[in-house]
Amino acid sequence: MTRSSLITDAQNTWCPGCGNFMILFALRNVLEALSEEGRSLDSVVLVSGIGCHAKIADYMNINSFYSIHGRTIPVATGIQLANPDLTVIACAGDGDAYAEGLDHLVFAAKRNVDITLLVHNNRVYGLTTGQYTPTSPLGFRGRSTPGGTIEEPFNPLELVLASGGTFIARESSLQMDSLQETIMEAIRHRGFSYVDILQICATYFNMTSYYRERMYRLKDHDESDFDQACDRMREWDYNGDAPIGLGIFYRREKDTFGGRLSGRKTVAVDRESAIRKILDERR
Amino acid sequence: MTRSSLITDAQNTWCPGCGNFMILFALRNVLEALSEEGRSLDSVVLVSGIGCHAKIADYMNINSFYSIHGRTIPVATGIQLANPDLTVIACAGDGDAYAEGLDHLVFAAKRNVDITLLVHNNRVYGLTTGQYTPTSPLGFRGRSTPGGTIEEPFNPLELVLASGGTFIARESSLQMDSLQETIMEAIRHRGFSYVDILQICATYFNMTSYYRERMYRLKDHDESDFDQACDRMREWDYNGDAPIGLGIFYRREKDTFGGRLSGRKTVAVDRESAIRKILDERR
Amino acid sequence: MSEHIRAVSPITGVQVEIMNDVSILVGGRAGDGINSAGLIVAHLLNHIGYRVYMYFDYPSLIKGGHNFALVRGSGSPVGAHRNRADFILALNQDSIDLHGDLIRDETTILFDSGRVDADGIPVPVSEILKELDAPAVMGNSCIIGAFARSAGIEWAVLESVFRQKIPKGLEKNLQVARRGYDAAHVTQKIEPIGRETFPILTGNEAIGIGLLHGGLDAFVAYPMTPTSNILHFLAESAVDLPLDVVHPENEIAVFLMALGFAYAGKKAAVCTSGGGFCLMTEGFSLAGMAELPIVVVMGQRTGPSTGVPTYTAQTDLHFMIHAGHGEFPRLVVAPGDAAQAFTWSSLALSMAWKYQVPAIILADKTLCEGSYSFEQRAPPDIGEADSRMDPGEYRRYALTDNGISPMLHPPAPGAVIKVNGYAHDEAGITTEDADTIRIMTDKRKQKSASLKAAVEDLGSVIVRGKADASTAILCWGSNLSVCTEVADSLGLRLIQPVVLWPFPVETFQKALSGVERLVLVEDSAYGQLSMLISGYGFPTDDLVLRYDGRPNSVEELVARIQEVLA
Amino acid sequence: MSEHIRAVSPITGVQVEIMNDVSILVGGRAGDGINSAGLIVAHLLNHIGYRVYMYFDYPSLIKGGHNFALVRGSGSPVGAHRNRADFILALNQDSIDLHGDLIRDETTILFDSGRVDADGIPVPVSEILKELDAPAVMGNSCIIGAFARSAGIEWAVLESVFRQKIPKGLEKNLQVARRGYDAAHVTQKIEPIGRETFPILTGNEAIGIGLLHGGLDAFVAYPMTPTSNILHFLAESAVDLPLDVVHPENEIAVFLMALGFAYAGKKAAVCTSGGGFCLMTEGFSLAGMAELPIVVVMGQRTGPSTGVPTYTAQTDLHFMIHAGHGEFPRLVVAPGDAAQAFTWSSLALSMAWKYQVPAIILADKTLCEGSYSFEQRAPPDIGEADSRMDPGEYRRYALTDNGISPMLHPPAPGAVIKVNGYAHDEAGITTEDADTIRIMTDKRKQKSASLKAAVEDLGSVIVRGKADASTAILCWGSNLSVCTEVADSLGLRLIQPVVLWPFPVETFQKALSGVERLVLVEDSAYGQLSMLISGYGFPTDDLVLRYDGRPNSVEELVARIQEVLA
Ligand SMILES: Cc1ncc(C[n+]2csc(CCOP(=O)(O)OP(=O)(O)O)c2C)c(N)n1
Ligand SMILES: Cc1ncc(C[n+]2csc(CCOP(=O)(O)OP(=O)(O)O)c2C)c(N)n1
Ligand code: SF4
Ligand code: SF4
Ligand SMILES: [Mg+2]
Ligand SMILES: [Mg+2]
Repeated sequence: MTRSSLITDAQNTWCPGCGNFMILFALRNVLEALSEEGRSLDSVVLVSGIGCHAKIADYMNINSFYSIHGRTIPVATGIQLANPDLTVIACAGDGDAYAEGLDHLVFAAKRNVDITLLVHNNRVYGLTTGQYTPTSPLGFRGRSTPGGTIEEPFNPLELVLASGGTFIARESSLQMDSLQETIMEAIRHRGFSYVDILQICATYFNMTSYYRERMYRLKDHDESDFDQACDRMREWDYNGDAPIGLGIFYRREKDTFGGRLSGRKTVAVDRESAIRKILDERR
Repeated sequence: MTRSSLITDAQNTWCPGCGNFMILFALRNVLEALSEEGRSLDSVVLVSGIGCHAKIADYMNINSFYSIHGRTIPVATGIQLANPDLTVIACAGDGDAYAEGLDHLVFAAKRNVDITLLVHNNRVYGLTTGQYTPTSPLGFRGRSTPGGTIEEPFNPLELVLASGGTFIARESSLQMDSLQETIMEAIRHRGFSYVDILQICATYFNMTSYYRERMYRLKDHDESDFDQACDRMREWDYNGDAPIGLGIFYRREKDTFGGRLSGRKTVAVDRESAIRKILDERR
Repeated sequence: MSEHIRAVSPITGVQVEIMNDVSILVGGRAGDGINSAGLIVAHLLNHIGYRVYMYFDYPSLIKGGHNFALVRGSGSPVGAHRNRADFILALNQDSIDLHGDLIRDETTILFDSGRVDADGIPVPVSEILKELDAPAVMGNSCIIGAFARSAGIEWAVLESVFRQKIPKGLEKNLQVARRGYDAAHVTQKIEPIGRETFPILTGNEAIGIGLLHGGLDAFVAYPMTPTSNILHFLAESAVDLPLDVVHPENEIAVFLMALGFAYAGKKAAVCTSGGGFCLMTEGFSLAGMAELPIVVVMGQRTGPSTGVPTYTAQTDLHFMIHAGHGEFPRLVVAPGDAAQAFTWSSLALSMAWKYQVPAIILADKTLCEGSYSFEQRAPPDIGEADSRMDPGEYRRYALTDNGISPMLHPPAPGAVIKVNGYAHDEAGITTEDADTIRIMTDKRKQKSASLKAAVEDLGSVIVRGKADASTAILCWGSNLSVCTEVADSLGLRLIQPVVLWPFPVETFQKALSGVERLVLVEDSAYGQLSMLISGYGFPTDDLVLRYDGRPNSVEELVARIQEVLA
Repeated sequence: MSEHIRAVSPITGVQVEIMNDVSILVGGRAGDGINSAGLIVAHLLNHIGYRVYMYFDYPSLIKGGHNFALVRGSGSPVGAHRNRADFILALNQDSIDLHGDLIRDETTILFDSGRVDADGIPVPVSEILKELDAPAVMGNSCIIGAFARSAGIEWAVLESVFRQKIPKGLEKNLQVARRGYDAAHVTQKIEPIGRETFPILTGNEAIGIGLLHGGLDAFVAYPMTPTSNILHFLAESAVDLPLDVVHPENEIAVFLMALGFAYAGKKAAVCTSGGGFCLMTEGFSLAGMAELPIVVVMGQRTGPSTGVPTYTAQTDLHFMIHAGHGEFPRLVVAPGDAAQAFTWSSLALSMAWKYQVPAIILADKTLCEGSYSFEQRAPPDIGEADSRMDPGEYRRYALTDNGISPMLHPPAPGAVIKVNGYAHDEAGITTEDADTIRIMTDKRKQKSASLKAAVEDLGSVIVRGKADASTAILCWGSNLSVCTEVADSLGLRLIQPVVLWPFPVETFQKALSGVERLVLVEDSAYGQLSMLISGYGFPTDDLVLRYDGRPNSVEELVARIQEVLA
């Protein structure tokens, strides 16, 4: 497959009006911009889980690892550790990253693994036809909860912050330009970059007007201020009625896991003599 | 097996000086007190994972479910949902609850499941001979990290708070009386009660003097104040040098998952006629 | 209908006809409601006395693409689709273009003339909707109306089916349907043949109802095709029932929560597919060691890995038999149609509890999402295990002759109930003592033997077709129906083991008596059942395997069997 | 030593003696350093020309309890312990009381007279330590010194072993040992028989070194007995090597990270035991579908569930062969001793990469934590798969004759490399098309066939013992050594398939030629290998099973084999 275009000719099967299109286009535009800057797209790898969102792996004409539900992050971590020169972008769903594979999210943040995580947070399991997720509001009537859920959502931004995240942003599939800018910033950030994207699910949870009425961009916000970040994150709890801030909530520089790991390496000796040494020590 | 004593005659195989003894005794004392108050110990169930801590299931002469590594919480959840009249106490290790099965911790807090979770946090994998855990300090030299870890610990209290926890406490195996009191409070709390117990591992991570020098009890602390709770929790990050507060950091009342679930139940119809109705609807 | 299966059996030389056989294709895009439309068509047939079966084919996407339902009606029980359509209800062009092989000269094609180009009876669906100010989703009511007319089904039948099945917007739907009815004319009359109706159930629903019948108290699941609909169905049904339905964070939590329910005395089941089952295997082994009863509904789909999520397979048999580390007794049953699904789901739950073992209901997409006319058969009563024991002396793993220990649940006054995933003594306390380890392993082995004996007693191998034929078709799971039909038409014997583990060796041996040639039909690339029975010394002569995710039609299978037997 | 194995073969009537055979028990509490003490004893023998083997027995606890090491020295290669002790080094009373069956008249018992009450040579360990102001942990140096003296091992040998093995506190340790040495007297001299030393490796270390030899770039693991020590060993070794060692949050992360490494072109392996492997099965199936090379070291222990963590078993064979949903090629090798562990670990990694399949090194606690004199044999060079392809035209799953597609890793200029766990086309794009699904399944099946052919070529079935005997012992994994010894002594044939999947049917058939009676020796309750080979039509005549977590000693196995053959 050659990269005449950044979009493959695989048939796109997202519903009309699905927010995933916006994320796909935003990512394409960012990659085009990076490519124009001179970064080779041969070094970009896209990792996805399973869900509607994950089909992006089929649609983007770049290296990709279409993995399994919930495991986007450890795959992306392995790739990044294997070759720090790669730019690793992980696209996960909210079912993926917040339910099935939540632990990996916490640990990616804890370790500050140098990957970019885009969560296509439509607050529903799309591909399995509309069940609640950890960010669905209380009372959400999905197919597994016909009487409405009985649990409040958690706030994933707060969780990532508590886990040690160094780049925490929220965007929306309704605001293409800012989405693009933030994805670009996320990719540029060295360390774990996390963007929760409020994505419209046209079929099972169309929050377009709800979001439009409440979304605002963070202003006069000091991204480096932990307490401000906390306050802003807590403003909307993914449940009640409150203004929904978009933008980068928190950003700081920190050693990456990969950096520390490779920093450990002494000058590599050759394999056979290392083995001989090990054996001799055991004589 | 009869309950002439709350301790079984299984041979105890913890190392001399292990903090687990203190937790065992504290729990025994609490249960004795509850029993004296008239609560039947037939309704108490102890659930444990796998690790040194988990041997408590063998040592306590009460109902127990000795489960598998990392899965203490979902087992305890199932038992509690099955029978809300049971008092379910889960004993987990830090490897158990913070690594292998971290996701369940977040969800127990999110759902406010009415169980009590005691984490025997020795900040090391004891039973597998001393590897680092998510709460080991940066640079910890364990058997899987002979050159020292390259990741900072996370702060489990902050994580549980961000997940929606309604009872969050920290205690130490060095302070028997307070440990007992807090466990008693935790059991009394309706909802998810979480106690992180700084437990001494005499063999692989003996922090006795470190803790003794830094521990203090929370005073003039408003348990119902979220922001105060945050501040106090952040004081010590399980890594750097700071005073280590002990006591109940946060407590609030909230509906439990089990309560909401059973609240849903209409008057139960008999099984066969319900089946007949379902079948007739499909003719 | 005019054309029947006319196959000459290579064995008996007999020509077999299936009477009153009608096949209908309903096709459109995902989102057009093809599944419901197909079901309405099935109910029309149901209400004029036919047994029905519906195969529903859809890709893994939410809107667009091409969905189709193949509805079959027959005078006798059916559970397979045919390679022909007497009627085609086309809501999209693909319903014509992709199904050329189903079209015969006499096929009546009813199509939405605004979207589809075809020869047949045009129905101006969008115009009608527009005129009646009806939403797009009512398009299928329109084409169903046209179908009813062209099949000579009385309006009253349609109206009564609509009243029962489409309570929402009923009047408008009826108006739309009537316009479709009026737009068509009778082409091939489907003769009413009776008045008795049967419930039409998917395999998933039959499993769910079977579990309820068996006494299900709790259902815990994380959604995964092809069993998600059991979760949805039970969540809907829970309101009226003493049933807890929980959808936790992932399959690991699912399984361990369910074990928690079991420990506390509640009969629990879970559902999943291959990938989700993988995550349950560690808990499965725990259930084996701790002797906790639990039922897993495991719906196979095309693998490996995510594979082809909405298509079928029978490739997980060995995985089910051996999943989980260490050796422990388990039960694996593979029902073949809705009736078996009901019976064996109920039985699986009862047996799991009687023998205190994990049980697997091994289904596949074809069974799970196929719809069947359902005839309820009461499962045999297998009784319960003895649970008497002096509480003060209670030992959860007390040694007994049959290996089954009395099981109590907390609170049991005076008893201390300890379950344990470590090797343990009778009281449930961890042990590393060589003798105790051996004795307790023998105890579990004894339980295996007790379970095996029960399975042999239960008639766990079905024989159909020509009972004395020396050539037999061997199959399991959803291949039951198509193989039965093919065996009948070719004069062959049909053998289906419903219990696959512990394998009912003696019953199977009896079923094989006189068989000289055994042909396995399976949706796999390696012939899993053949590998299994060869371990017991039963050779398979021919493998008729299919592994493109699609189930065989009757005609396809006839041709393939004839080919191997030629 | 005076007494040898004197068994009269029931087949050949020949009485066999094993010369230069010595057995030593070292026992104490957990925390006393019994493992290291045993290893030092082994090295003493190593330095006077003996091949050694050490079995280490310990419960799952950190301090206290009873640990013991059985060290065996012999003139020829050994890998099994005996049911006798020529010397006992007792640091606790249990070392005498629990091992009565090992004690003979001529057994020399050296004991810590402060802690142990026994007949033999008392060594006042605590007094000596106190006098020398040495820490308690040096107690075993003291008793080792006494042992060296009583076995007539020269002080110089001890000193040189200590210099190499105990660099920390060397002088003090030597002082302590000398006092022990002086406290004893020669009882039974172990004659030096050579000067060549061999590295003494645990099975775990041999596996680790084999992987390194095979080109390991990354090792990812979560600790679990009995393979944790591979993680520890490689973490220690990584400093000097181009090797990344990562210990993540759990086994799911382990496996998926390792697949990430593989995609990026780094040869990765993981290690675990049953419970951890369960959590990897979903990723295992992904590796099968996505055709990612990966090696899993799977150390069996007594199951099911947590079972008996520090004891042995061979109960996961079928689980390994069938783990993961769907059908896909895989490699399962079960080395029997350190030499095989090295060779086959290296080969497993090379084969995983050549055939782009997941591979399992199926070990068990006996192998993993046993120590062996290691003789390195270079694994055969199996070559690499062709990876040439025009980047612009690159398709990750391009169809080829042998089913193996050229594998590139990012960044590969101009190539777009797509791996996918869904069914996919050649380019790696998801498909639901029936033909493509079938063709790609056939491609993977073809890869299976290629792998099978390679396995048959590699001499994957070992034959030892009396090559033309008509009675054969069949075994796999760590039972190799004890069975070899027993076969030699009883004049039987020994057959060990090293590759268990794809099962080398032809090679195995050849190995069986002339065998009339086949006796399986296995650490399981059901006879897993017997179940496997019966599927290929090979019957097993007798099962000699053991399932109490303990490996058989030579004498125990001789007795049991004689019993079944009687
Ligand atoms: C282990 C496992 N469990 C369940 C599934 C079924 N499944 C596929 S996608 C999905 C949920 C998708 O939700 P989300 O991640 O939010 O993605 P979306 O479809 O909303 O983009 C599930 C449960 C699976 N593929 N694997
Ligand atoms: C799935 C699985 N992985 C690994 C293990 C091995 N294992 C047993 S206990 C343990 C760690 C225990 O650490 P922790 O939970 O902190 O308990 P502690 O021993 O420190 O009390 C591990 C990794 C296991 N039993 N199961
Ligand atoms: S179901 Fe929702 S998320 Fe999935 S494609 Fe349709 S609109 Fe998009
Ligand atoms: S290793 Fe540590 S935690 Fe385990 S028993 Fe010993 S002191 Fe306690
Ligand atoms: Mg989603
Ligand atoms: Mg710990």
